[in-house]
Order: sequence, then structure tokens, then C-alpha cells
Amino acid sequence: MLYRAADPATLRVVPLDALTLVYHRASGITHIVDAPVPEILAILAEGPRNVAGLLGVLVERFDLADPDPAALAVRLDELVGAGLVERTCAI
Amino acid sequence: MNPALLLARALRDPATIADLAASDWNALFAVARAEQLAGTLAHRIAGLPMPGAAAQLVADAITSAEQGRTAALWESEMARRALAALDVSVVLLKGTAYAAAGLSPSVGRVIGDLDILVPRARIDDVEAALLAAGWEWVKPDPYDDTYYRRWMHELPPLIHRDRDKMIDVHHTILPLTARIRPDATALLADSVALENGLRILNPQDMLCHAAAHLFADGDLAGGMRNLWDIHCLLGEFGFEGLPERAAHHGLGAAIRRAARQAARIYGTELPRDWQGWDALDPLFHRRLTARDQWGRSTRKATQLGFYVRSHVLRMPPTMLARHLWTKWRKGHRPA
Amino acid sequence: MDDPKPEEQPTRRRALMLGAASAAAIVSIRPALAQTSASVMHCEIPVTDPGRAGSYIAPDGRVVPARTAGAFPAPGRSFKAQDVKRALNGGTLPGTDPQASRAYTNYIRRLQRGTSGFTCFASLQMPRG
Amino acid sequence: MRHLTQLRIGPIGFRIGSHWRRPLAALDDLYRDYPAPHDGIADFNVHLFAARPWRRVLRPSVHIAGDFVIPDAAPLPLAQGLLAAEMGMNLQMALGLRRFLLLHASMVERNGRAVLMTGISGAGKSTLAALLMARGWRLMGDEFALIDCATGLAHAFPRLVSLKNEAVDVVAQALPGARFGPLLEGTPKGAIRHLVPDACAIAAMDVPAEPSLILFPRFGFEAAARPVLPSEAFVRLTQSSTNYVSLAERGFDALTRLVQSVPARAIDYPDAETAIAMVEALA
Repeated sequence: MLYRAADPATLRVVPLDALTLVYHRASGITHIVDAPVPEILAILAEGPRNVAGLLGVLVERFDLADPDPAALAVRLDELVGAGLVERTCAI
Repeated sequence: MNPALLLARALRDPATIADLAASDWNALFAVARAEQLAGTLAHRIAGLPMPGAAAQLVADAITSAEQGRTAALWESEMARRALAALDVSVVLLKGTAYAAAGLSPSVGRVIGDLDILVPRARIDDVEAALLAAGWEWVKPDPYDDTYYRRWMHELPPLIHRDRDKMIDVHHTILPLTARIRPDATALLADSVALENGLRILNPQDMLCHAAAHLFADGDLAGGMRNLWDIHCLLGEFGFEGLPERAAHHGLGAAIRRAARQAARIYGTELPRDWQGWDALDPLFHRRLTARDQWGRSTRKATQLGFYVRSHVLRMPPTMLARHLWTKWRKGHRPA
Repeated sequence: MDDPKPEEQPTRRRALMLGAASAAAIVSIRPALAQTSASVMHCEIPVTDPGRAGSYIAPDGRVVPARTAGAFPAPGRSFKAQDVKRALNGGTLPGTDPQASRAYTNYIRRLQRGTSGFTCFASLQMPRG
Repeated sequence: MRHLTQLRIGPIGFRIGSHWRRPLAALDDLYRDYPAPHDGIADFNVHLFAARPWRRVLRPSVHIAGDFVIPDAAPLPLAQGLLAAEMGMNLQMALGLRRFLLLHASMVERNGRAVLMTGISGAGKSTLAALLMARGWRLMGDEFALIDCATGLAHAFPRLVSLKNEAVDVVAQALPGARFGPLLEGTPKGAIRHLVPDACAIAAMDVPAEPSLILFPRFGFEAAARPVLPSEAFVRLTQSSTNYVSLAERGFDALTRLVQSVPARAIDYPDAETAIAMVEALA
């Protein structure tokens, strides 16, 4: 199972303070997101990844306090529900 | 002028707005909003010389329609994602289909609920997948729910809990109780795939559905909008193969009547053998254009007649009596 | 002072937490007014706010300290919009006695913007004066 | 519709029809200094009608409709026809406005700087605006603030100020010379009396102002003020806007700009006097 993010051209990302605003042009929906959502979107913008692959990049780029694939899967489910990320089948 | 005909004239020939008085503008927009045609009107007359206040209304209506279009297309995309794993044909219907395919009725058109057509044999799978993806039942009234499942051409409506949008899942385009039974298998089999894998009806079936929606399945409420769809689709697709396909679905009379009404109200060009005006046409014409200066429905008697008529067309008489009784006891009256 | 200049510091990676499964990281903005009457009737109004659990509700709907005389314990549950609507028109909220129901209904009437259930209540009440 | 009136409040024109003369006579009187819609063309239509012909005279009850309607809007008795008209106009704004970002807020202005007060219902938003007007602020509106998405400027919508219950007497004392509508008792919101905005508010209603402060007041608590982070202000303002979602990216731009450029404070206050002092100190 791969996860693919919305095309960055369809997103307006505005960091405010602790939280970040994400306006999604394709849906017209505004999302207020907390870390690690902007970080996940940025990594997936480079190309689709599976949970393990994404976790690997997060560990590499950040000092990740809880590198737990189950926790990451929950964040991805949220992103899928919001329509910011789509599940696709591995080719 | 009858305000509905004022609207029709502006849609048909935008240049006619040049001579409108302020009171005409007020009536024009009141009726256009009531008929859900404000965005369509706005696109037709945008850029023509008009008072500043009217130009503002036009700009507002265009923005509003644009946002509605985005939301409607997104809803179809989310439905696509929810149903992707099922490997089932999902055919977009009505407004969303026009927008997804970039057809002319979609310009400025208000799009209501998402309507999709799926094979009847797969409807339980579709229902389960939608429920799993965040759609919920719209508070089913037990009577309505049984009625829907037993007799209607669609599931009881579902609404998405986060996006607040309704979806109507159809397995045919008329209720199972109607005397006319369109060939749902053919509708699906001959549908056309879009780039993203969703489908739309083929041109003739799209016209058949629009006509069925206008006359056979409904009480003509909001008829001017549905008729504008038909006017645009006839202009886009022409009449080739239409009589045969409509006859196959049992909608031959409906599509001809729709075409005659479109010609009368919007000036649709008809082939010679489609022209005419039968004994009932004036009644339909009056009903379609029954609006006052405030956009309110007029001709209440005609309206009730049409409400009962729409049920007669959908159901055998004893079932109708039972249905109306149950409805009216619960306080429902035609608006 | 011999602190190293910033560029001489080893690159510290930014700390990040994936977070608990129970805590949402995304809030999507919904229309403030529900679009359809159907969804209006589908929403729920909590009595009271989760933050005020254990409080009592006075007959006029104010939230008062627990065990205030004449007040009713907050039911700590949500009521469906159509039940609230019925109660606002003189009915009784399900599972409550008439006096408590009136207090809870008054609490709902006093809901303010930003409080849980307000949007639901507002959609029931629209238009407002 | 047998009776008809038209009026403009700030940038928005209304055309109001009624089966009865009384509600429109009251509107015509209270809005007598307001202009007609631009070009005579209304942005919104409101109609007040009887559900059945005989209900025009027999226990007359006023149904509210218009270009934009919600199902099950409860009717009002004819004696509250003025309120019905006001509710009808509010409803059109809430459901139909697309030209501006609409915030459910009262707003006053001094020296070109607008203070928005939002986040409460029935606990003093209108009262504070009226009392600030009595102290020389320009009233821009007691219900809706209109934000221009392109410029970020706040436009006034100075409709009649709707005063409820205890606020009726409080404001009458603060504004002895002001014009008021009839006292409407037993409305769904209790007793209501409408206050006509002063001449300055009406004369300057087409003059926008730069938003300079966003307040989230809360009545019934010890006086306290705390800063509100932009993200919290953003979320709270989307919830006090009826058309944020409908404006799509324009709304996002307008609201992002507002919360990034204008400070926001939550203020708690025990009484109106304290609130006025707090607002004047912060503004």
C-alpha cells in the first residue's frame, strides 16, 4: 500500500504559530494541522511511499521521539480521511 | 412580462437585458435564484453593459457557482476513492456528470447532491464501502427507509459526516414502481469512461435521464433548470439516434415533450418531425413558468395536480393511496 | 565568551512527535451552518460541555456547582437535534423528567458561539434575530 | 406581495415584500434616513407572507422567506413583524452573501481603526456596540462585519441594533436622545427593542475602516484579558462566519491576512462598564 499526497500546486500551506493552515484548492477545504502533518505532506510531495518508507525518511530528517509505524499509520488515516493523501496500490 | 419568461428570454438572448428597468432586474434575479439558475444567467450575461449593481450580482453568482463546482467535483473524487477497491462501474449523473465532462449545461450550474448509478447487484457493496468511508444515514424515518429500499430507484440518502454533502446511490433512473422501466443494464453497459475511471452516461442516455428527471420522475419543481440542461444537451449532441434510444427506455414521449418545451421556452432548434404542440403542452408550459416577481411559485392548483400526477406515474394506484395517507398523517403537504 | 559561532554547531535535527493515536492532528473547517436540513437533524448537542463534567444545571439553564439545591445533575450525554427541537417546542428530552428536561433545554438555549453544540443549536434556531 | 419597501444598509440593498402593511411601515419609519439600493437593484429579496390566505387576518402569523431559505423557519406573530423583517434580512446575509467575508461580530470605529467583537451570543455584543456608540465611537454594525477579501478592509453594516431584555433599559439610559422601535415582548429571544444607529453611523456607512483589533468578549466573569494566537483566532472566526467555506480561496486569503495582521484578545468582563473600559484601553 502506497500513500500519495495531493499535488503541492493544489495546496496553500501557511504556518501560523504552533499550528499550520492548509488550504486545499481541489476540495476548497481548509485544514488546521499540527505536526507531523506538514512534514508528512512535504515528504510525500517528493513521491508516493509506504508506511515503512515514510517512517524511514522521517527518522532520517527529524529527531523522531516515537518512531512507531502504528502511530504513523493513524496520522496517514487522518490524512486519507481529509483527502490530502490517497491510498494507491503498489505497482 | 411573466418573470419566468423574462428569465427565459435573458438566457436565450442575453442582449435583451439592455432594456431592463430596475424592477425587472429585481424580478429576474429573484426568479433565477428560485429556479437555481442564477449562476447560469450570470455566465450568459457577464460582460454585457448593465447597471453596476446588476454587475455585482453577476460577479457574486459566478463566484458562488465556481465554489459549488469545486465542491461537487471533489465529492465525486472522494466517492471514487471510497469505491476504488470494489472494481464496480460508477456512473456520475446529472450536474456532477456535466461538470466532470465539461458539458455546456455545467456552466454556472448549481450542483446539488452527488448522484451516482451503480449495478443493482453491487449496491450492498457500494453501501458498505461508503459507510466505511464516513458517509452516514440521514436519520432514516422507518417508513421512508422501508419505502426507499422496497420501491425506489435509489438507496435512502447518505450524508458525509465531515463534508456535510449528500450522496444518492441509484441503481436505475426511475423508481421500480413506475410504469416506465428504463433499461438500467444498458445505461451502465453503454456508459462512457472519464479519465479518472468514473463514468458518465452516453449522450442519448444522458438526454433520456434528463427528460425522465424533468417529467416522469418529479413534480416539475425547478423545471426551468432541468429544461435548460436539456436545451444545452440537445444543442451539444443533436438528435441522432435519440428517438430509438428513448423508445428503448420507454421514454420516447418524455424526450419529445421535453424537446418541445425547450424549443418553446429557450428556442432550441428542433428537426421538423420533432416540432408540434399537443393538447397537454400548454399545461406543462404554464407549470414550468409559474413564478411571480418574488420568485415564488404561483398557480397552486396546477401545482397540487402535478404533485399527485408525479406519484401516479411512479406507483400503482392502491400503493399511491397508502403512501399519501402515511405522508399526510405525518403533516407533509406539497409546498 | 567563547561560544561557538552558529555555523560551527553540529546540525541539530528538529524534534518531531507522531503523537498519540487518540489525538487528532487535523481539524477540517466545516460550513458554520449545516447545508441541509437533513444534517441539521443529524447533529447532537452535549449537555454539558465535556470540560464541565460533574456540574449541575440550574432550572434557568446556568451551569452551577455540583449539588446546588434545586439544580439537576448534568446528564453528561448528547441529545439528538430532533429531540432538542421537540423539547424546545414543549416536549421532554428522552430519558429525563420534565423539570430536568426544562433545565437542560434552557442550558441549550443559552449556548454561546464556540461552545460544543452551538452550531447544531444555531442551525435549529435559524433564522436568528 | 401587496406591500413593498427597499432600503440599503452599508453596501447591501434589500427589497422587502409583505402581505401586511404594518411591518413595512415600521421598517420605513426606523430606516427613514437610509438610502435606496444602488441603481434600485436589491442584492436580496425578503418576503413576509401568510401560509394560508385566511391567516392574513385570523391569528396572523408571519412566515419569513426570501431568495435564500431554510426549512422549518418558525413564523412569528404579526405584532413581531418588524423582527420578522430583520430576521429575513439577516438570513439572506447569512446564507447568500458572497461579496464579503461575513463575520458574526459587532464593530465600532475610531480614527479609521475598527474594533471587531465576536464570539458571544446574547451576552452583550450589541449592547457593547451601542454603549461604545454612546461614547462617540462610530457604530459599524451590531451583528455582521463585512471584510473585503481583496483589500482586507472592514465594511459597515449598521442595521438596527437589536437590544434584548435588560440591555433595552441600559442603552436607553446611555442614549436618551436616540430613536427606538416598539418594545417587542415574548419573542423567541425574550423582549427585543431596536435602536436606530446615530446620524454619524448612517452618514459614514459607506466608509470602510482598517481592522485593528479582534476581541472575543465573554460576559459573567471576573475582568481578564489574554492574547489569542492567530491559529485560535482563525478557527474561532471560521465558526463565526457563515460564508467562509463558500468563499473558497478568497475567504482563506482574507481570513489568513486578518489573523496575521490584527491582534486578537479574549476578554472576560463582569459588567458593561468594565467591558467598555477594557475595550477603550486595548483599542
